[in-house]
Amino acid sequence: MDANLVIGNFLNPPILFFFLGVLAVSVRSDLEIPPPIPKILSLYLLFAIGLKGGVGIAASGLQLQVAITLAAATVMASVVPLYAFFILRRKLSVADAAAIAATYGSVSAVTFITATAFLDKLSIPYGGYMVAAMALMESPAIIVAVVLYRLRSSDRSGFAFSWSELWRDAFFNGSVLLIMGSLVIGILSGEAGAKALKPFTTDIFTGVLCFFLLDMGIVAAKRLGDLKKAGVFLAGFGILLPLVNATIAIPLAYALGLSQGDAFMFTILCASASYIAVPAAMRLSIPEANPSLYVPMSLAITFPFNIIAGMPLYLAVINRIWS
Amino acid sequence: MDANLVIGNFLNPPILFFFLGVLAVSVRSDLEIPPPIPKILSLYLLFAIGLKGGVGIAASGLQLQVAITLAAATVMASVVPLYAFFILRRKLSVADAAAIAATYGSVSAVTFITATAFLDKLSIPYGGYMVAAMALMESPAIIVAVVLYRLRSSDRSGFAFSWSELWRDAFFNGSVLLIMGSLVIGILSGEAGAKALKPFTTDIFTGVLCFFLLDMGIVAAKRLGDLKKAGVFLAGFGILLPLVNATIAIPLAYALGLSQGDAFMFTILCASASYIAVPAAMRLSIPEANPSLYVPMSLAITFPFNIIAGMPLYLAVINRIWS
Amino acid sequence: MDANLVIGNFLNPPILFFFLGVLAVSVRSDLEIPPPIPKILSLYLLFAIGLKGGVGIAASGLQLQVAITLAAATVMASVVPLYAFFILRRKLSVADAAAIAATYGSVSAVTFITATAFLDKLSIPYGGYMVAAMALMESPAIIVAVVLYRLRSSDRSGFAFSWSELWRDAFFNGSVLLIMGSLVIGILSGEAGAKALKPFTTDIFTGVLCFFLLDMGIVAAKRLGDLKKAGVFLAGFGILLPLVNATIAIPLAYALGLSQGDAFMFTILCASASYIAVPAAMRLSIPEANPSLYVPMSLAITFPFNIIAGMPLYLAVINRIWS
Amino acid sequence: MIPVKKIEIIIDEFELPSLLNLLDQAGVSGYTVIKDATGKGDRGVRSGGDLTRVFANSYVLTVCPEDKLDLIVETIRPILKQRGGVCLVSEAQWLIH
Amino acid sequence: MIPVKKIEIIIDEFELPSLLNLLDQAGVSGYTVIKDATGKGDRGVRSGGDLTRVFANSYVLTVCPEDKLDLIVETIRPILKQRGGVCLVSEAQWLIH
Amino acid sequence: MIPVKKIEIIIDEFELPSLLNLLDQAGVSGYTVIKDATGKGDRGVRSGGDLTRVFANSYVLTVCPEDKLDLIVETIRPILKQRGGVCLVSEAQWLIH
Ligand SMILES: Nc1ncnc2c1ncn2[C@@H]1O[C@H](COP(=O)(O)O)[C@@H](O)[C@H]1O
Ligand SMILES: Nc1ncnc2c1ncn2[C@@H]1O[C@H](COP(=O)(O)O)[C@@H](O)[C@H]1O
Ligand SMILES: Nc1ncnc2c1ncn2[C@@H]1O[C@H](COP(=O)(O)O)[C@@H](O)[C@H]1O
Ligand code: NA
Ligand code: NA
Ligand code: NA
Repeated sequence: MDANLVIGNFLNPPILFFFLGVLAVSVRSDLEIPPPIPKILSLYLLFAIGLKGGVGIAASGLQLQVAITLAAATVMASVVPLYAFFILRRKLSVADAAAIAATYGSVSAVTFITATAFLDKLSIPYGGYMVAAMALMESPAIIVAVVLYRLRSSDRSGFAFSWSELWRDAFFNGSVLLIMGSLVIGILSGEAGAKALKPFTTDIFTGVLCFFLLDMGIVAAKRLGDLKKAGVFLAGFGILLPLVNATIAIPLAYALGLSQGDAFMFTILCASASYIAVPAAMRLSIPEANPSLYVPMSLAITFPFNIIAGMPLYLAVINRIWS
Repeated sequence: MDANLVIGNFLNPPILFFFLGVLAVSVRSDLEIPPPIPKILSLYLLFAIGLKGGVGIAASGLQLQVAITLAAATVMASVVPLYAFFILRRKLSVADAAAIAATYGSVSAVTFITATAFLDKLSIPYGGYMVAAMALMESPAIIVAVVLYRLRSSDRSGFAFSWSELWRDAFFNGSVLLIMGSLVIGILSGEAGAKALKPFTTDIFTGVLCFFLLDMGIVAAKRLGDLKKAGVFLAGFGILLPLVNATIAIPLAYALGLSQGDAFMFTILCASASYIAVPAAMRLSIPEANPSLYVPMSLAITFPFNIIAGMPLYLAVINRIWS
Repeated sequence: MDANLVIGNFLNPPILFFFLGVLAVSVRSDLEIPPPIPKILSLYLLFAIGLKGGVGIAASGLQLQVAITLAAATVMASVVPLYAFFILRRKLSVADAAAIAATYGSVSAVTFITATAFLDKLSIPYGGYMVAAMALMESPAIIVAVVLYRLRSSDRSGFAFSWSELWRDAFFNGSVLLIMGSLVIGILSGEAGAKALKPFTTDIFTGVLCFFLLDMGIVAAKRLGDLKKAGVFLAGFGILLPLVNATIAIPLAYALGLSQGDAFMFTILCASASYIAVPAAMRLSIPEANPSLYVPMSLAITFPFNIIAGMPLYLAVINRIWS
Repeated sequence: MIPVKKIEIIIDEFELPSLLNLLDQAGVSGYTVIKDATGKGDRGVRSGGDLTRVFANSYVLTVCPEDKLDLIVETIRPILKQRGGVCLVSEAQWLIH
Repeated sequence: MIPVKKIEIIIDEFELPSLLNLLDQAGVSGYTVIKDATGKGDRGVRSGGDLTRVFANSYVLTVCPEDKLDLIVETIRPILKQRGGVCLVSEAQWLIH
Repeated sequence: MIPVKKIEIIIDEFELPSLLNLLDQAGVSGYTVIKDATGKGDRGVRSGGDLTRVFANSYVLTVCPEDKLDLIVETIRPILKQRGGVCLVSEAQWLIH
């Protein structure tokens, strides 16, 4: 693993602001980003990354390669929750296992975005269509996990369950709709639109990301306390499963003939875990599952692991294999 | 009507984000811009457009032409509510007719701003003093409508009515004060101020507008439901009155010798309806009027009509007449 | 005192927006920046100024001069509350005197930031390390004032007082941590980081500052009413103490061999009074003190005085002495 | 602890300044306000206010001694009558400290 | 003033639409909602929601005539049972205006 | 439904962490908090907090069985005495689900 990558990543302002947030909590500072600002920052990031992706697709066109990659992304997002579920079932109830499986099968847009900043700093290009891959990977894990839960769980107390609600929630939740919508708008509005929007979506992007990761550091550090209850098994899972997923994703990306940048983004998608869209979906579809497990796992373990250690690690492996 | 104008307008990112907001509501997505963000976005837009207008005036100076245009704008803002009131009285109570008349006599800053983005995209210039015209057109309709209401209505139950409150509210409400203030500051601070502020007021402007119109799409789509109660008469009024106003405004602008850009902005001002300043004023001065009529009419009918169909239509007519 | 400086300062957009805020309150407009936006704007300003300071330090390196200046800043922040306390004790209770002394010994980041905009407009450079001076000056006055209070006050009703809480609050409160953190991140991330962040931290800075000062004008004007109770003594104190502090700071800066820009920033730090960090600390450590005294004094008297009259005055004196 | 009357009022955010004025006139010793309430009532759904504050509610709580209740209630009744809103009165004990 | 029952419900923000639906079905004349509540209960600390709204509470107040109380309570009991939350009932007087 | 005591506290937002600590110590089963309240009382108008949170109130609701009331009230009395604020106690019925 290349030491320069690790250090370069460490000295990247967004990562440093994440640590500042963690520090703030550990010295019990009253530093905080008041709601609903973190929400709007995350909407901004989705909006900007969607538009950039769309502009990228408009510039490069859609080739067969792209279709194959998107298919592979969808498959990974459906397969990961399957094996995650059966690993988790060794220690957890059906509901909790299914909810955590959904969390890890789906993706984290902020991890993806932080990864784009990492690549940008290293001047490694990646295809705009990877944003489409991200959007496609948000939903399948939710469906798979709920199916597993409904097949395996006996306790279905009272409330009517609605598949149509679930589908709507999986495919039209705010994050998916905003990314997909911005992507399509990026494609439709082309060169002229891109130019008019660049100062907002590109120039100030890194600054907003720093601010947002400051908040993520605060939130992650606060949630870490919850994990004491969760125990070593879940904490270990939160690090090992991303590594397993990456170990599958990297050879797959190689086999599909992806460029290094695209392979890296594909890997980070498979290795990341959701903490915005999936918790909301789980709360509605698997209310028995305990959000104090799946939220801190993805937020306080997997997210920091991926942006601090995972990104340089995955890229070092990819660099070695591709060269 | 020039098909290129229509399509070009359709493919403009701000308009596309408006549709994304409508789509979000129609698929019952949970996408939303949490309060008070829409408020602050609207303050930003007023701030930016005011400064730009001021800088424009500082650059061009104030000529007689300008004074005449501002006078014409004030007259239109006072006359529109008169004929609107008598049309509306055929079906509605005095209170509701007066409140809706005020709504349509006054202007919508966001429609104006969206129109500036439309012109910018077509590289058609317009004068900074049109911002002053907008600010001048906000208040007269409020006064006219309240006078009509107080003359025609018998029911004045209890609460004391204060003319001084009304004047203050009409001329010093937040929108008017912020636009006028920014305009004056733009004039005073001149070249140097303009340069220092340009990245904030101009470069990121389109991006913020997209975000804001996303919210407008969501809000408009939600309010559309309220209109079912209002019926066909009011829905039709919300489209026909802007057309009538434009039919008066365009020849008037021609007679005044305005440039095409200025004529277009003048027309859009006359055709637009308020949904921020006027509802607040009506709630205080004509409490009997039902806000579930005048808010959705301007927000869910007239605003979308103007930015989608009205803008290309008015410009096509102006192009034909002026050439 | 140079008339050009005064007029130039007056016509600076941030100052003009401060007046617009005051105007809004005096005409009883409903113009307001809804919470928590002012909070986030202030976080942005601290973030941006911290990063800029860090980048400045990284570019210039740390010399002995810098260490001496920082030491002098810390000493001033500890000495000012001492003499302020004994002046205030002539009219006020121990608790109120101590709290106001802390307020004036500490610094106002927004005054500092407005002063940087003032220098930028005049193209006078200042050292990035002055940001570090600001951060160092936030806390000592809190400690000194609480020590004075605990030595002099007999009434210690009930609640346990915790020195460790106080230290934490003094040194790790949100403002101090964010400035210091951003400063360090600015140093660590160097040239590359600076370039990536420039559009966010520098380009849009003046615009955000205008918006923020608009809110400050509104808040200051609202708080002015509270001061009627406080009386002439406190109002006079709010103007005279900054002048006294500046009278000490300017010769000291000259003796230390500071450049004109640095001397000006040093003076404005000594002359300014806190209204974010100190009130919070006082509320916890000296609950008997009345926040309706110390908050409006710094916010509605000293802050406007400094940015309107103080800045051109201090600079005129410095210009005369240095030349 | 002393017995008091607890008055809860839900009113349009726009009417809040007038209401608080009336309460002051009626001589209440204090009140607490929570803005940003939403709700549903005779005038339909009030979904809260953002761009136009026209559909936002506020919640006001004021506590008074029993003998002041009538005066307060009669002072605020007209504004509720004309502008809509709800007023509830209940019993409580006030902790003297 | 007429005697009424005051029902206060604290529930996950996510369940709010379902709860309001149930209240409508039970025929309440109105309700008031305050979002953005936080709290602590059997399911631990609920620190409020921002990025993930999963830990946010809402406060709902609805007033009804005495004879409707049972219907309303029985309508909302199942959702509280399955999804958690708290329901309090108390006496109040409704000001007729 | 079982009879309970409803305790409502309005306190400076700054004192909220201390107050919740005290409630925990007194063994309450839970509580609900609404931040961002404003108000007026003996210490004048508290207009809410933004830049400086010094003038912001919080509203806290906690429900307890009758026999715990005294302990809770005595636990929180000193903080109200020193830092200001209001505490109200009333009767309610808790819906068991
Ligand atoms: N039965 C009720 N219970 C609780 N709150 C109510 C009730 N009826 C009305 N409200 C509240 O009072 C506001 C105004 O009511 P109204 O004037 O009847 O439209 C509504 O938006 C609700 O917030
Ligand atoms: N004893 C109590 N007093 C006041 N609020 C409570 C109490 N118990 C629970 N709550 C509220 O109800 C929410 C859900 O409670 P639970 O379902 O028990 O976790 C909590 O987060 C609190 O906001
Ligand atoms: N009579 C009252 N009714 C309702 N709330 C009150 C009352 N008195 C005080 N409060 C609330 O308690 C807060 C603190 O009161 P105090 O400590 O008396 O200044 C006030 O800001 C109000 O929000
Ligand atoms: Na994943
Ligand atoms: Na109009
Ligand atoms: Na100072």
